[in-house]
Amino acid sequence: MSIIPASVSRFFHRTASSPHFYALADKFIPWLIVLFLLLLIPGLYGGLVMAPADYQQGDSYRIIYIHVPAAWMSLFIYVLMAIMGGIALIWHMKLAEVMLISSAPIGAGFTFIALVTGSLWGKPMWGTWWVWDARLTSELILLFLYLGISALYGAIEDKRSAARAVSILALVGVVNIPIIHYSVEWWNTLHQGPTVSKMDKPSIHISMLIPLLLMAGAFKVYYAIAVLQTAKLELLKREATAQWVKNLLENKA
Amino acid sequence: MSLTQAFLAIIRRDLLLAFRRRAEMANPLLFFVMVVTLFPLAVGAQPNLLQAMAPGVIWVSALLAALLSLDSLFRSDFDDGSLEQLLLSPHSLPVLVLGKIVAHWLVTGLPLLLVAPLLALFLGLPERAMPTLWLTLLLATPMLSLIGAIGVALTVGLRRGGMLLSLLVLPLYIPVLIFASSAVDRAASGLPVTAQINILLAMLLLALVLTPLPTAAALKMSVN
Amino acid sequence: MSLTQAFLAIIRRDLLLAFRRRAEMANPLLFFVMVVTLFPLAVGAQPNLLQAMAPGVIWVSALLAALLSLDSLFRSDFDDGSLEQLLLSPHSLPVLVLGKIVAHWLVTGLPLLLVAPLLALFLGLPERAMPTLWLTLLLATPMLSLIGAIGVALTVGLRRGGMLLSLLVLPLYIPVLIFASSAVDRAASGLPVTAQINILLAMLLLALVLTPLPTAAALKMSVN
Amino acid sequence: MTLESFLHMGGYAFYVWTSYGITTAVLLWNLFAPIVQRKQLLRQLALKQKRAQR
Amino acid sequence: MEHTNPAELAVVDLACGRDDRLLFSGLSFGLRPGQVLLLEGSNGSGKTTLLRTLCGFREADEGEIRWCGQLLEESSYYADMAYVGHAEGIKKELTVLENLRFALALSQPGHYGIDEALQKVQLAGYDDNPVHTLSAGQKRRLSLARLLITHNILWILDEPFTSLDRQGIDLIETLIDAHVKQGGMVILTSHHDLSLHHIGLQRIHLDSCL
Amino acid sequence: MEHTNPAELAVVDLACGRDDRLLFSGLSFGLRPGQVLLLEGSNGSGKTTLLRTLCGFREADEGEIRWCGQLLEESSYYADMAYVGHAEGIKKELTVLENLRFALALSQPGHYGIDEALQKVQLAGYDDNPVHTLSAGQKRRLSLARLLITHNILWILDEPFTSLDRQGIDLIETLIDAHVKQGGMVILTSHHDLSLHHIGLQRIHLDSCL
Ligand code: HEM
Ligand SMILES: Nc1ncnc2c1ncn2[C@@H]1O[C@H](COP(=O)(O)OP(=O)(O)OP(=O)(O)O)[C@@H](O)[C@H]1O
Ligand SMILES: Nc1ncnc2c1ncn2[C@@H]1O[C@H](COP(=O)(O)OP(=O)(O)OP(=O)(O)O)[C@@H](O)[C@H]1O
Ligand SMILES: [Mg+2]
Ligand SMILES: [Mg+2]
Repeated sequence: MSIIPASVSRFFHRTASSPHFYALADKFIPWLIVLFLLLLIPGLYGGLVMAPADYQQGDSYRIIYIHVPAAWMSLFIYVLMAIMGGIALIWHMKLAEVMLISSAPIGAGFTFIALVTGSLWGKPMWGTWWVWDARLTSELILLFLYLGISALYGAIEDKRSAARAVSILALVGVVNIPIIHYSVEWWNTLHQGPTVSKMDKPSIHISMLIPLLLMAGAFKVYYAIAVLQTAKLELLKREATAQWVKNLLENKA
Repeated sequence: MSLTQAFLAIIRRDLLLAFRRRAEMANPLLFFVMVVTLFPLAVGAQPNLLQAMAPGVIWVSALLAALLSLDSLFRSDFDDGSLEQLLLSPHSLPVLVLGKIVAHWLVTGLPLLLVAPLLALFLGLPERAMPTLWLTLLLATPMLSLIGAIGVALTVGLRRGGMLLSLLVLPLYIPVLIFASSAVDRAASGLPVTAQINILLAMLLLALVLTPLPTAAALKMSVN
Repeated sequence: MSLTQAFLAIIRRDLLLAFRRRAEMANPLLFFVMVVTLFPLAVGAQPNLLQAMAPGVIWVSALLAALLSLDSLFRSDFDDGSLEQLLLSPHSLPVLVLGKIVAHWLVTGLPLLLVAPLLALFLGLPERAMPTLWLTLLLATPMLSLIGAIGVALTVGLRRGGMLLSLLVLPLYIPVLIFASSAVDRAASGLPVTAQINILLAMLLLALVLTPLPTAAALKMSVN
Repeated sequence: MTLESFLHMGGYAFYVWTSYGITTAVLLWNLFAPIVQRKQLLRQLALKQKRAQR
Repeated sequence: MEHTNPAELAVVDLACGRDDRLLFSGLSFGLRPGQVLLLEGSNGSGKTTLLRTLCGFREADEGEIRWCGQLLEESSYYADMAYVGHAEGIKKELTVLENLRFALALSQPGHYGIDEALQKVQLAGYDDNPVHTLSAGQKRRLSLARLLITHNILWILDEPFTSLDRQGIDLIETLIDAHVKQGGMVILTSHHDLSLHHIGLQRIHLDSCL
Repeated sequence: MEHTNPAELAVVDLACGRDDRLLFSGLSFGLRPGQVLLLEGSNGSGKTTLLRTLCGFREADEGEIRWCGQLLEESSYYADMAYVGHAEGIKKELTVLENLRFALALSQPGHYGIDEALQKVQLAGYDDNPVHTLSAGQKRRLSLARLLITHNILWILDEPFTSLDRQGIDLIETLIDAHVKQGGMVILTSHHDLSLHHIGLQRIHLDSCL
């Protein structure tokens, strides 16, 4: 603990206490929803209506507005989970454990979306639903990583041990992330190389780029909302007998 | 209650249990998908090769997935004493055991039927072979459960039964594998497959009648 | 006694145990041979196809054999309390764990090295690819044990860990599989493989240094 | 741009709208499943507490 | 229920062993309706082994077991007996009700309905609780409820008092008492002292059966 | 052996639970050389859980455990303690000698040599027998021999008397006695009555620690 200033540590301790977090989540969620809609609606309008059709791909490229943000999220959430796993292991922070395990189903959801939308995009573009190239296959493996984390957590009855186990697994599994990300550069594949994420000079038109970035933002906010909801459930499950839950129930009744 | 009612009650209970343990239930399916996925990674993205391998890969993977799912057939019943209660039932044990096998197949075999065509499509198996693939899976996966049940029943009392189980069961699976995969192979080349299908059907009927008896006997031995 | 002595004592003991349990020890090898032989049965006698599949088949089978042998790494120690005693030793746990992994590889990985070339020959892998096959197996099978150890350590406390273990470990095996089988593939076509071998070597060194730590942490969690 | 041509998506309607549909379904599920489950859990806990108080 | 010859368990000259070690031999006894048999003996003396032999799970090394004068397989034995062992044969994932319904499906209905039985073992109101939410003592009670809802004459109980508190022990003694009064028989093992002295109680000490 | 501060185990305000259930809380005690602590309590009261927490296998829910004034990981605790639990940590396939040699390799040599220790636990002459040919009581004795050949101050014993006959029990009491007289400490659980009254014996009843 000594490497962290006392004030920061106190803040974490307070936020990390379950009832405080539970109340805080309730407070934040409405604002997050507003922000989500502010990003989503212009994003969808810009992407589906305003942006011109691609000169090569026609309208099918509009799948990009969900495929790419979802694929990004699938990687981003896993990295976040690994970080939270590290925090949970080093500082024994319960809240990090809860956030980690709550992220798994959402990450799996985004991975699934990336796979399905990619497949649906691949049919008109490449003429096939699926090719066994490095990026596609490794994204499929990422789905298994997410499912493995959820399965391991479910299999261990003592939830404290389960959270430790999952933290270790999340940290170890993070080695696959660079493989997925760089697969297009390491192996020549059918899949698009980095077009958007080359930040210095994105090779995509600005009218297509802006909705894409809006959608990416919307998905991030969505993640925040969903993970808070799931974390609330997880906290309740883990601390069903705690005093603060009893108080909560009494206030409701 | 009557024997039929007991039979149905077992199926109903095991399906309910599978539903309550959803996460575990998905494992054989995931394993199947994962093993199939390993091959393209191992041979590289060579569509023609993958297409030629497809029937073999799908079938070997299905076989291994069935093999590894077998343990769950009697394990939890053995651990929590339900198996003892089953043996003490006045009803015919082979019939009750058949109930368990049917439920097991519904939970582990049937899902393979649903995803296998998808994976076959991804591997590039020609579409005209799909019905045959599906039919062979339909006929052969119950056989995998039926034959495997004997092996699990023999090893359920042992702690380190896993490997032993594979050694016992795999040789028994070989005939199924040969006929099923050759049927798919022929279908992919547009040849008739009636003979193979008929043989599989006959084998299935035989297995349905003959395997519950040794399984029941082996269970009795394991519970001692 | 010193840490080195403890490390060597663990290896010696596990080898002795493996020797006393000879029958069990042969299982992964048998499984490997059996899975490899399933393929010729499944795809029929098509020499060209078999030859093209050979690197993939050998590698996927080796991977599955390694996977299924993993359970024995900590299972018996967990059951009889030896694991607790290991955790209570004043010596560094990761080093002791590394000792166990080394012994496990000597018992389950090394035999694969001996039979794999033979099986590859049967499948028709060109002879010029043999040294590469052998080298990749030499570099990669220890990695399978090292990475797998994390998975077993996480699941050794669970009764129904088998399937879960595969789900956890297979994704982690993928990088190994990709580089190893592509090296063999290239060697079969007469291409240079230095890059792949170097990557495998680097991965092995990394795994040697990095995996014992999470394994030790996971074991502590499992013993609770 | 008419609504019809919008829905038609230049002939790619199936691919585009299936993508958006599945995405919506998954995202909604991940959002509402925990909410529903939490409501259920709270109800269960409240019942239990009431039973304990009796 | 449609028995013409009187229900009777007869054990003649039974010997059982584990591995090569003989646990007991020359064991003979008979049990008639209204009787209770209490097996005693130190740990590892073979009590559980004897009960499991009586259930037909193990074969005896020597001797025979008869039900109504017939060998077990030829008699209505399995329709007439019920066993509660160390493992309770209850599914943790199912609810109390689902577990009992399944037990009933494997057997014939007995004296009590499910509701009545739950009342009797003080589990009324827990119908829809999954079993894993029950305490160890409540689980034991549930496994005893099974005895009440199915048809049976002979109860074989291996340490039925484990994980039960004083009140639970009293409850079982009452149940055994009632069962025996209705013409049932009970064989049980226990390390506890029993307050069943008023009924026809036989005791067998296994340590002395060698 | 090269300890400057006096060996001492201090447990402060310890609380442990399983799942959501609290087993005990507010448990504090200290143990000094020459003392024995006997844990009592009914089945499931948390005795084993406490011992395993003391071994560092489980984390306590609250409170702390100190060895010579330091937290366990920072002290020489693991070099100074030894644990014999329900599972004995003995390999059935290895001989008595091989098992003890391995135990020695993981630790530091203690007061006795292997031969001497086998003599003490009455296993002399069994050196080359594979352990699976020993009886349960002999296995227990072997696991106790481990305590004698390795260096340790604190013994943590979970029901050391199980599967021992009267003579075996006396033997252990003698061993404990000797260990304590040499400045050792012992924590044990037992359902048996101990005849250790003459030494500094603390008792803690876990049922009352809630
Ligand atoms: C099932 C099939 C597919 C999968 C699993 C998949 C997966 C992914 C993943 C994981 C990323 C994120 C990469 C990263 O940020 O490192 C990505 C990005 C992307 N994908 Fe796909 N994809 C699939 C099909 C397609 C198709 C058919 C197209 C278009 C023809 C496409 C176009 C793109 C584009 C443009 C990006 C953004 C690249 C960048 O700038 O980072 N994808 N995809
Ligand atoms: N599965 C088994 N394999 C081999 N031996 C066994 C097995 N189970 C029990 N034994 C041995 O058989 C003997 C009798 O065991 P049994 O379980 O019948 O004793 P018990 O009288 O029920 O003891 P307890 O009072 O502990 O329940 C014991 O010595 C035990 O070691
Ligand atoms: N692995 C486990 N998972 C969950 N709960 C457990 C586990 N092991 C024990 N328990 C529970 O924890 C409680 C304490 O168990 P513990 O083993 O510490 O008791 P004990 O005092 O040693 O009992 P005994 O006298 O039977 O040895 C018991 O109620 C038990 O049901
Ligand atoms: Mg017993
Ligand atoms: Mg205990």
